[in-house]
Amino acid sequence: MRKLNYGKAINEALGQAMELCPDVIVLGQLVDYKSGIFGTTTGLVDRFGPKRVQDFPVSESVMTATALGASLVGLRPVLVHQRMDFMLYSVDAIANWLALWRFKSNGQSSVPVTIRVIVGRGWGQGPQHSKSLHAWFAHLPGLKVAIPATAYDVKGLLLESIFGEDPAMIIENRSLFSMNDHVPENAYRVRYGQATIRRKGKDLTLVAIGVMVPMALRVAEQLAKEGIDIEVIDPRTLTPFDETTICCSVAKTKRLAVADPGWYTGSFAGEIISRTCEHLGTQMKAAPLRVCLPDSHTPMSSALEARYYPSDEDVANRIRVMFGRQPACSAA
Amino acid sequence: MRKLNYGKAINEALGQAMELCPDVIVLGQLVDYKSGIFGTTTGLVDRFGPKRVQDFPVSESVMTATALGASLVGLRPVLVHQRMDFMLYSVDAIANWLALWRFKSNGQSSVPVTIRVIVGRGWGQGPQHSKSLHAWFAHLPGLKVAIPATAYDVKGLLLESIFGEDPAMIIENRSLFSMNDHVPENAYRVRYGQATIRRKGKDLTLVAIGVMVPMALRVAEQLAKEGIDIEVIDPRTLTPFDETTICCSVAKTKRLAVADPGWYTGSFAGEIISRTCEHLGTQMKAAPLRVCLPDSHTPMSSALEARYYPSDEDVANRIRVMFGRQPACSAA
Amino acid sequence: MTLSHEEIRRRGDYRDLSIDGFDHETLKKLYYFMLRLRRCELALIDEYHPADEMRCPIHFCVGQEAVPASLSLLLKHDDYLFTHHRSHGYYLAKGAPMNELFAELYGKASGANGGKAGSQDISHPQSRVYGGAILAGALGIAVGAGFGIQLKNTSQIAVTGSGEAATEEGIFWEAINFASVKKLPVVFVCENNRYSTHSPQENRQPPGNISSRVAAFGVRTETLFGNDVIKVYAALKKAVERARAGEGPTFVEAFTYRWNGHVGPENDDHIGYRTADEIEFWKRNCPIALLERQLFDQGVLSQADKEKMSAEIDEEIADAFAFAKASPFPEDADWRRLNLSPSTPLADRLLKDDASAQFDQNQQYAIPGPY
Amino acid sequence: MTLSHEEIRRRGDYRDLSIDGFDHETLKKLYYFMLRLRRCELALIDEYHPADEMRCPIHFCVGQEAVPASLSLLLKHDDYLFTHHRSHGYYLAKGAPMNELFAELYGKASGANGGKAGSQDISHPQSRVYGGAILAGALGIAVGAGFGIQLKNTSQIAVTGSGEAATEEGIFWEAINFASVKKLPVVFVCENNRYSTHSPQENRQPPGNISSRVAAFGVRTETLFGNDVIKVYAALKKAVERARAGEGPTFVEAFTYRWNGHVGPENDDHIGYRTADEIEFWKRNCPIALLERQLFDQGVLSQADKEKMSAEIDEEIADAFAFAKASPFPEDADWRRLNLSPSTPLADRLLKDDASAQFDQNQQYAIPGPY
Ligand SMILES: Cc1ncc(C[n+]2csc(CCOP(=O)(O)OP(=O)(O)O)c2C)c(N)n1
Ligand SMILES: Cc1ncc(C[n+]2csc(CCOP(=O)(O)OP(=O)(O)O)c2C)c(N)n1
Ligand SMILES: [Mg+2]
Ligand SMILES: [Mg+2]
Repeated sequence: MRKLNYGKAINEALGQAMELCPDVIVLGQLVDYKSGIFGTTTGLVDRFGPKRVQDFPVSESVMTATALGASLVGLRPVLVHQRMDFMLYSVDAIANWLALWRFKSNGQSSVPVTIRVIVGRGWGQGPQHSKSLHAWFAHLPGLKVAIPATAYDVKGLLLESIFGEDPAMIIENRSLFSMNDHVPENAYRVRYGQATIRRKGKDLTLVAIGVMVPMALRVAEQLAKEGIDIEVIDPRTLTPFDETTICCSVAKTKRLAVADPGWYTGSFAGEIISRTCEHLGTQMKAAPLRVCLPDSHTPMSSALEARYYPSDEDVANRIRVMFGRQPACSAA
Repeated sequence: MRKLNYGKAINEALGQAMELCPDVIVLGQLVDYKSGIFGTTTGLVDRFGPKRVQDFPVSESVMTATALGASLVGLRPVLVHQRMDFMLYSVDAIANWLALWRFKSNGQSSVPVTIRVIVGRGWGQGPQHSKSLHAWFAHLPGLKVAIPATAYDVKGLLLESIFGEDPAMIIENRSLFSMNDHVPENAYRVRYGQATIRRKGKDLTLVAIGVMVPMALRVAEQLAKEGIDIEVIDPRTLTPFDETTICCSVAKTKRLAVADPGWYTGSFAGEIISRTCEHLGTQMKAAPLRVCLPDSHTPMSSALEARYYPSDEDVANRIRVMFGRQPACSAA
Repeated sequence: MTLSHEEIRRRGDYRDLSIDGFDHETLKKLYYFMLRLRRCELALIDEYHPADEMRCPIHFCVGQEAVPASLSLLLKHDDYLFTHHRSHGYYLAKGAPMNELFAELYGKASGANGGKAGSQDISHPQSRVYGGAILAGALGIAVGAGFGIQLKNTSQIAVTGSGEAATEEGIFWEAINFASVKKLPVVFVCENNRYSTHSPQENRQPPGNISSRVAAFGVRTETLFGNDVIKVYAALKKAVERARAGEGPTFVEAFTYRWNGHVGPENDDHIGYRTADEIEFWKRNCPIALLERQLFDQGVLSQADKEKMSAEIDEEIADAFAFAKASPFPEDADWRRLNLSPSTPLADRLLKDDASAQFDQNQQYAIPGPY
Repeated sequence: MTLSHEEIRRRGDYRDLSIDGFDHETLKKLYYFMLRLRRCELALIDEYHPADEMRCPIHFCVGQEAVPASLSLLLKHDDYLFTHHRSHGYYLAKGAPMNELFAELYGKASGANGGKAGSQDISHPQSRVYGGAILAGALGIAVGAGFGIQLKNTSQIAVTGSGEAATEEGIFWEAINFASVKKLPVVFVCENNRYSTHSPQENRQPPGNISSRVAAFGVRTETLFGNDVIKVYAALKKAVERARAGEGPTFVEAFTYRWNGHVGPENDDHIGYRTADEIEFWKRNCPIALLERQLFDQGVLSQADKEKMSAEIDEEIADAFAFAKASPFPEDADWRRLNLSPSTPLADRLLKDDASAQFDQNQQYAIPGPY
């Protein structure tokens, strides 16, 4: 099977969606420039013309409103935000309008707008270029939220969002863009609300969100050598959320850890732990575990970034402790 | 001791703060009009003049930025939003600036801005006048979040916020405004990060947030008659959060329920359950329980509002089931 | 020239309304719509409190009938109309049914939105009229509809109605900027009634007309006395025609006045934010009275015609009340279905299911370049 | 008159810079500041990649020295200055130390913000200069500082520097509206360099000057060729004096140009968003060259003076690099203390502790009235 990286898979999904349906349009700052938003929009304007691929003024708030209005007229807009931090100017449009449009119309009007939003990470992005507020958006009724970890998933979920009937947000972590995966050439779908078990295991269920998925898999591989057999689950979408797959796994392993690239307090990891405990609270063999970012804005300095973002070793050590083992020295 | 209602307690706190310190100012739409934001700002402009109590254009975004800038010059602004929904226009100013100012300045600059925000409820407020996104703001590093349930607490927490060094958000539910409580006349403080045990009990720890506190106390009284002895804890502030008081209680009762006036998925109730289970996960005698709003925007119709907001009976029944009892028929 | 509420009062009672050359059919329709809207609002006001059955905030628009009346004649079924919280005039202007409006206010299943939205968030998607209570929010969406229309290259237009306070929100200027850059088929109507709840415009905005600020963005504007329905109709007609012809957006600032309190049926005059004189002036110079005088004077309409119209309208109103009261409350509380679509027909048609591929985790994370 | 980048080029190489009547000290200081800023940026550009030790995005301001130079002479220590992402000129204009700037870029503990902020979010609170990378955000805060100054009734002012794209954000217009209504002591400087990353202004904004749109809000404006530092200085001087005198806000639109790519040391000309001719024109007509020619011609400064200045500046730069490189990385990762204050001195002084009262739950919730 053919391999593509995450960025190119997005590019392919956008191109295919635009081919499949003339109502699909792409809006965002610089989407029609050569640089192409980390390669994800490259070539689209040449193939589909400047009407369907449009640069937008630096007006995030009305950009979201524009997409909503255009969707009423029958279009299926895809918005692109280069950083989630920039999108915060449009929270009103998202929370007071887009997410509640269907509800407020009593189901008579739907607004299939897809918001692609990139989370910055690394090279000193600093506090205004690196927020990952997936927990916020997963809290909002009426908005689908995907946080794909692989090139395969991002293509399938992007297509599913564009051709679905609800507003959807695709949260893409910058660190994933260069990662390759098998990506079918056809226009396939990855459904919302279907977690995937990325590794089978019997001792611990490790749920990993977004950019934590590759890390979780590496940690599982490492700890397998130490006799801890980890089942790694990638929920793929946060709304709707597949709680069944996770509960079934925990019912078997009796242990749960969640790795989440968001701030600890109020993280979606907490949501997952709470749900699981609401169902299986008395059956757990160990207290559940959360690995998140500290409750702090992102420091710019690479020295602090290294402490701020959990490493493979950090995750492995937390799990070792859960199993009563000695934590390994963090390789400096 | 003297009694005051919640709205009047806020009014008294504002008046005292302005007397104690000339840097305290109040900004917000209509704060200087007779109607006085549900009575909370009544009379302030007469006592302190139109410079210190100012109406603001309908520009929520720059209003927050204005408060931040004014705080740099040494003022201690109090902002008032009549509904949390309106405040969403200023999420950028809150999340990208106010909450990260101290961090980004490496602790050299602080911005003591207090944001009073009212959550609408009842009389068909509908989806754009009733959001309670306390879980969102509790997720943000660098912002203190209080959700006082009583007149006593709202006065003390408001004073503590105004004279503290961090930006703080006070979330006030409209349904509480008429409720009386003992309120000392002096300028007292209620500290952040200190939960209060509102009722002692041994069978279940029921944590109730904000407007759910009176309900939790009524339910506890009711269920005491049925032999279930409930400890009711009011966290009072979500950031910082007093996890110790809750964990100590649950270590004793071995059972946890949380009543939260926010949407289920991603609620702060989930955060509380997760934290508690991370500490005490293997010691619980029953699976923990969350009582929240459904994952839905607020319906206008009173018929649907009645189903949307959990009632005393709903909470009581969920707890009865937890203890293996029969749920009582909901009084229609 | 800067028009303002003060300037309008300074000039004294309005005598410039002229129906010369206007065809009688249009005049009668304008009049009928205004009368209908007025009587509808007054009836709702009367009914509001006695039984407290309409349990939602309502921002009545008595006194502000001219803009909706004009739009009711100018907009086609395919056009889009977006309204702010003061919604009833716009709702009716787009031809949405009165009985569904009333049922919505009563929170009934047969309401325009099944009781989910109420007066301030109402919409009637079949009639392409959409509202919401967050100031200026619907206005941004109107620009989006205009953008969509432009891309689809149809002859539809999008119109948005709001108050003067909406122009204090940043998104208003983002919307104006974008509509201007793209020359979108959008008409912005601003009903400048001087107040935002109880706060007068001069406390919130610099002197001068809003339209002059909008004009600086390259958008065509009109500024006028908004209780002269003939002038309002003419200005909006030109604006609608321009938009339909692909000549870009127009902003119309119409000075008008609300009779009632900001919200609810009571007046809020005890707050002391406006004078009795001011209120009296605007009541005397209300859009219905001004037009009616001409129609009667010039024999276009008689008192008997008016009574016939009123009777017909009152019957419609009575029916709407009866419909609303007789309708059941919504039983429905399938929260999930109300918030997320249960089906994905287009995805089902265009996309294929596929077995998940196997991801290889042994790769480096991207090391972002310097930016 | 509408000024624009095209119009400026159409007029050909700039010959109007005149130093007549300007005192030599001021001229030398302006020149020195521009030279210092230029050499500082060029040195950072040279150093950026070889060792990749400055691991943060940097938006260089080579070519845009005139505005910061003017501000460096006009602002007092007590004044407030707010900058956007292209921050170095503003940072130095407020007298903040170069070595702490460099150490910040290197992510060191001795940096202006201890390595927390980097170039795009930098601030130096002791010098009252504050930045941030979210477009137009810092500008709203500047208005707040002006509001605070007005309430405190001091003679300070607040100045904010941004690019032309910041005016596309709604908060910009909210800020302008509010500053105008309250006549705040704020100076807005817009360095119009034509581009937002790679997107030219004409794709994003209607024709005409931004200043004409701002003027429609009742704010005084100036529009000028921003590479003529004498004109920039004069316009800003007037604006600063007005603000200090309580005469309200001014908006200055200064046309200028950045030499480098949008971000980072490389150029981004392979994107093809601007022509070689355009770049060449603006390099030829850069603020330093234009002033230098006059200073040399009129004997205010000699080549030898320049060399002496350059040597002095280069020493400062070398020291700043040495300081940055020798400084340790922050060890500090006390996340809680970094995000929330560990103490509340004012509350400790003004408030008393109190034992919690007993709340009685047997009360009805408020039944909100109709609204
Ligand atoms: C974002 C937001 N802020 C505040 C409000 C509260 N509010 C409701 S109506 C209103 C006044 C609006 O005035 P205007 O736009 O002039 O319309 P009018 O009520 O005069 O018709 C305000 C401030 C709101 N609905 N939305
Ligand atoms: C809210 C927001 N949206 C988008 C961006 C991305 N961005 C960074 S710089 C920039 C261009 C800004 O152009 P301008 O304001 O003219 O300043 P210049 O870079 O030209 O100096 C953009 C769009 C941002 N930082 N913030
Ligand atoms: Mg108004
Ligand atoms: Mg620019």
